[in-house]
Amino acid sequence: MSERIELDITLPTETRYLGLVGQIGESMARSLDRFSGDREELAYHINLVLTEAMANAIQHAKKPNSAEVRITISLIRHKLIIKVYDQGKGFDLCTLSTPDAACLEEHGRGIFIIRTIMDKVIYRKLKDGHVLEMEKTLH
Amino acid sequence: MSERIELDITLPTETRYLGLVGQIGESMARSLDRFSGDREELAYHINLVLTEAMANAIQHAKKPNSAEVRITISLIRHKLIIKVYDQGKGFDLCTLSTPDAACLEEHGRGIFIIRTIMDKVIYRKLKDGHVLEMEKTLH
Amino acid sequence: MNIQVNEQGSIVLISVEEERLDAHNSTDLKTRLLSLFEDGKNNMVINLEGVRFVDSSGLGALVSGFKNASARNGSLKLAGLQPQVQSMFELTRLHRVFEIFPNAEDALASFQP
Amino acid sequence: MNIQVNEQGSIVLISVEEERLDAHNSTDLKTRLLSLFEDGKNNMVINLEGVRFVDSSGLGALVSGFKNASARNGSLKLAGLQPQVQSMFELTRLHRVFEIFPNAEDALASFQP
Ligand SMILES: Nc1ncnc2c1ncn2[C@@H]1O[C@H](COP(=O)(O)OP(=O)(O)O)[C@@H](O)[C@H]1O
Ligand SMILES: Nc1ncnc2c1ncn2[C@@H]1O[C@H](COP(=O)(O)OP(=O)(O)O)[C@@H](O)[C@H]1O
Repeated sequence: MSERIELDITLPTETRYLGLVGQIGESMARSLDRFSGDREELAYHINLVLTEAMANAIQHAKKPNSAEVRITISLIRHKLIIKVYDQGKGFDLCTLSTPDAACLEEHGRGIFIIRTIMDKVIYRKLKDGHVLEMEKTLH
Repeated sequence: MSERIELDITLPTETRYLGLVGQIGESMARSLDRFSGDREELAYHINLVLTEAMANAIQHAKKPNSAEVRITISLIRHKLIIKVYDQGKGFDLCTLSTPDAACLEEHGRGIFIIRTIMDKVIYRKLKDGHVLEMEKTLH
Repeated sequence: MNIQVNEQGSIVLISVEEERLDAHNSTDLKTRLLSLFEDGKNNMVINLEGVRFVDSSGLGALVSGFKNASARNGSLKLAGLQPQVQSMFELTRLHRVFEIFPNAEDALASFQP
Repeated sequence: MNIQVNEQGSIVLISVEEERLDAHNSTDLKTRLLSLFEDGKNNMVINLEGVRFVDSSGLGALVSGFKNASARNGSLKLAGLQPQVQSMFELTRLHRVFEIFPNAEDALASFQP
């Protein structure tokens, strides 16, 4: 039997819930005692990925008449999958430029951070909105 | 628009995940800054109710071939609703006796605690198993 | 489960070093107490200073120890309850059953004749 | 957002007293820094000792302050980064941009001629 953890979270699209989602991710990371590796680093990373992706859904894809964001987190065996749904007009992951510290940009590091931490990141169109899917194999 | 938080959690029926569920409940309680009242007490109470109800689903209603427990937590306006699903043979809430400290019983305080904390507690039969539904209005 | 056991003369001081005492580890505590009783230790202080959360099964393990100590003419006393843990004892009226001390030293001192 | 602002001669020490510096409060930090620049304060130390978590927008607010200080011939230095916060600067290569000190005293001392 494959052990799995599934969390399906619906929240108001408000930045004040970023901390809640991040903490849920941290709690989950800390409960995974069958993984080796640095538990506190994993906790920070999951917190961070959730925070960045949810902040994007709030800031770039908030529709006035749909004030909710949906996030799912699943762990099936060693594979962690985080999905963040939005109902905005979408964007193209492939055309984003890599941030250069020397340019002193104030924005544009979120997706870069997500890509650095996660093994696989895709952004897909759905019938009703988009989803950012992020995958990482834990060791 | 009614502000709502919905969490839908599926976990292996193992006591080592009690802490995770409890912590998720605590994080949620701490994020509710529009409620007056003692935040830390609310955090403890939600943690406790989740722990007690999930422990019952694990200990009294674990089916060998369904090693998962499902828990939903929703907050719609001021109403907190926690549901814990099980697939065991069920029980009758009404015939439980109130624990008496002087009898020094080692068991039988879980549902009593849940009833003390929550405003409304019902146990219902579903097509496929049972659900313990617990409601509390937050102030 | 993380437990520190210290013998102080004829009294055993047991410090529970877990944030949570719940259905995941309460059986473990109960078993550890039973093996102390089997070794003839009947007077104990359980220091719960490090415990932030206790559920009904954690209370049950403590009640089990209390009954065993009493049955052997000993006693089991509690020390260092965090405020939220204290309120669990009040909620279940078990604060009327246990002798509860602010800290381990006071609980140990209470055994002096 | 909880911020402590202390003037130490011509240098302003800003202590961020929030566990998280994220998209929820980073605009607030940015605005507070801007109003200090408008008051003519161009040399500052930001003490992040109390911050356990920073996201890209938190980094963005600090970069904004850094640019403003530089443009005014002042400087903005950082102090007290927790290990995980430090690694955010490394991940984004911003540790090459900011002067980072172990604690506020060292950062303040570095302004002495
Ligand atoms: N969910 C989304 N919907 C629409 N656009 C998005 C979304 N997520 C990211 N983007 C676009 O990608 C850009 C880069 O995002 P990111 O790297 O997180 O940096 P930032 O959010 O700081 O601009 C954003 O500026 C935005 O234009
Ligand atoms: N989900 C459940 N399925 C079947 N029986 C249950 C369930 N929850 C509780 N019970 C029954 O109700 C009794 C009282 O539960 P509770 O008050 O939590 O105390 P305890 O679990 O310590 O016995 C249990 O002993 C069990 O017989």
